Amino acid sequence: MKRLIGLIIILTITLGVAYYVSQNLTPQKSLHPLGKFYLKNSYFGDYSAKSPEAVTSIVWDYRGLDTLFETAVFFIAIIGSLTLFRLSKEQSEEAKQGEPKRELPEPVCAVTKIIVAMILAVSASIALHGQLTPGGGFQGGSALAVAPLLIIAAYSKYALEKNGLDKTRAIIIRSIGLLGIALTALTPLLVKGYFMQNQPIFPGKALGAPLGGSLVYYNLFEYLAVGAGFTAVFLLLSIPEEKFRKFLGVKQ
Amino acid sequence: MKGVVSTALLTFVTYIIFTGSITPYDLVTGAVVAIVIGLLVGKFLVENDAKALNPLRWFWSVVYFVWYFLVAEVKAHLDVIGRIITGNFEPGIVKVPLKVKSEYARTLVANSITNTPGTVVVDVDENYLYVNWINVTTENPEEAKKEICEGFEKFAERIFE
Amino acid sequence: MISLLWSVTIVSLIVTLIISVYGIAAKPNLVKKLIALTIFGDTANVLVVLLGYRVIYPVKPPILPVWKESALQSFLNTAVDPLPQALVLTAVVIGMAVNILIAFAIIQIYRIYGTLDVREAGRFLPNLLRRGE
Amino acid sequence: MSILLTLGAILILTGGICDLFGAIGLLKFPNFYVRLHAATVGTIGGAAVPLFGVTLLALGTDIPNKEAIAGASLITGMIILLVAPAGATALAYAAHKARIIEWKPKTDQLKEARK
Repeated sequence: MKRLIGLIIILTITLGVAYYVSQNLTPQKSLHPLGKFYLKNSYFGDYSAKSPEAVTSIVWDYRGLDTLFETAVFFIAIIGSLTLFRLSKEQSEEAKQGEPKRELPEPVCAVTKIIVAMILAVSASIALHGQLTPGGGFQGGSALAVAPLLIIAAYSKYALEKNGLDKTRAIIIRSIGLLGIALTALTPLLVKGYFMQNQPIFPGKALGAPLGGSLVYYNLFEYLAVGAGFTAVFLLLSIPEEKFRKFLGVKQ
Repeated sequence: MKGVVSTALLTFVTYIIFTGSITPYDLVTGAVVAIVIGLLVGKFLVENDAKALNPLRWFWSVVYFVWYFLVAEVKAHLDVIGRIITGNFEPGIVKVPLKVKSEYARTLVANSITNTPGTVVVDVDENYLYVNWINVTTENPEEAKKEICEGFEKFAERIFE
Repeated sequence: MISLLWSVTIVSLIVTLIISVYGIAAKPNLVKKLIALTIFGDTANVLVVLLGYRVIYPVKPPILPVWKESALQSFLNTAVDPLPQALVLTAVVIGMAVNILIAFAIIQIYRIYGTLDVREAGRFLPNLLRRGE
Repeated sequence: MSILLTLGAILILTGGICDLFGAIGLLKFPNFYVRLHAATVGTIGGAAVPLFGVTLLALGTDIPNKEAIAGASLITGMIILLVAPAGATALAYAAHKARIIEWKPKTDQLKEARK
């Protein structure tokens, strides 16, 4: 009852303030001029990214430097997490010791196998159509990271490591993705463009669909980088707690 | 190289349906993605390519899908909704013998049982499914099988065995 | 009526912001602080997306439906502002990166010191640091 | 055209009704194992069927990019159809293995087999 009183007070204050505010508040009906510029120019016009999706064209073209530094922040955060959980060489070898086993019943494991293939396809579709539909590199990469998570849940992390996807490889794939982003950003300098320039250096249209110039490459590399980064984090988090306590020398 | 073609086909179909358009761009990227995924995970998914690509099996799975949704699901839903209203149930876990041997066939039977409300598979071992049943009418495994998964196993045999 | 609903949306978002700031400041448990922080970040993002919304009917996403010059005018009349969405996309990624880092730090604090309560940690942490451990 | 629209709308309505009964069942049933059945009504009848309904409904209208909406909801429905039983089985298996749920079943042949 005591908690309900607080809730009721908050609700009445909220509704009262909202009613008071609503008397001289007009909901916004028009576009801001800057938004209008982006909507007009993302596909047509002189300053064009040749992408029908205005949000992706802003993220990777008009405000590309913001996004480049955002990716850098994400990269540094993951490196920081890995540093917090760092292990010596012998310890990381010991963390890999263990047998992949099927703890869950048979149907769960069989379904996991099929779902992993389907999720990989769906995530690739999200990432590669970032310039046409909602979605893009980050969203696709997040969907990609679900696949290793499912395998960890159904078969344990040792199954992933036995088949060649361990933490080091994940970091390598992640670095390849970041390197790809950097190379795509630097390519225009070779043909006397400026840094992160999009049109007319990259082809705007190919195979019957608008590519958005460099957007499709950025999306592809961001997809790899984000997916592999999340995979590294999940692999670290799935080290058994007893092993980690032993490495740290903590007794509890 | 086993399993690559059929996994790539599954991936390609998923990709194209999810994308919802068939411009050349979609077809090319879909094919590349499908081949990469097929090479990566194909060997874990499919044991026998000829079996997986047999059109007769695909025909039976479509028939099964339609039958399952129009008959089995509707019956089970009405039954459980009736039990929710009346509050008349007697839960228990019964043993159901299983004839089919291959992994996917057993998975299909188990998933079909779980997907119909009123029955949930709790565990699977070599010869038996252990089914949590909302209204236990019989404790004899053979009779329980007749009531729970009469139709499923026949189709599973035709599709996967 | 529509302006009442609009102002209820905005005011309730601001109230959520205030409550989550209270949660960050007042809850002693580190995990609860993290949860309050994520609520704070998400609410701020929704507020920013709301800045670009248009209260008209029909309202459409900022994606050009047909790739023809003739479709541009109706697109401009119905589409929402894409700029806040793009900025929020950046903010979401950065917020998530920060959350990952904080979550890892919390896990490590729990493993080493065996507590998540900042009051308890505050009692023995200075001593530990003074001894140079 | 309008046949698809009507059929889709009917499927979505069915989903709403199934969700309602599933929620009532979750409140009314006494323990975890019985509630699991009510949850199945919510996932299959209340999530997969309306998604198939959205597929038909999107194909029946003339909005731009209708194939993308239809395809995405169809694939999501299929994934739910595959994942929901796996999740239910995993939950039931874990609950039975941990033996934390008190219930009085009519018969528990798994417990006898695991002895």
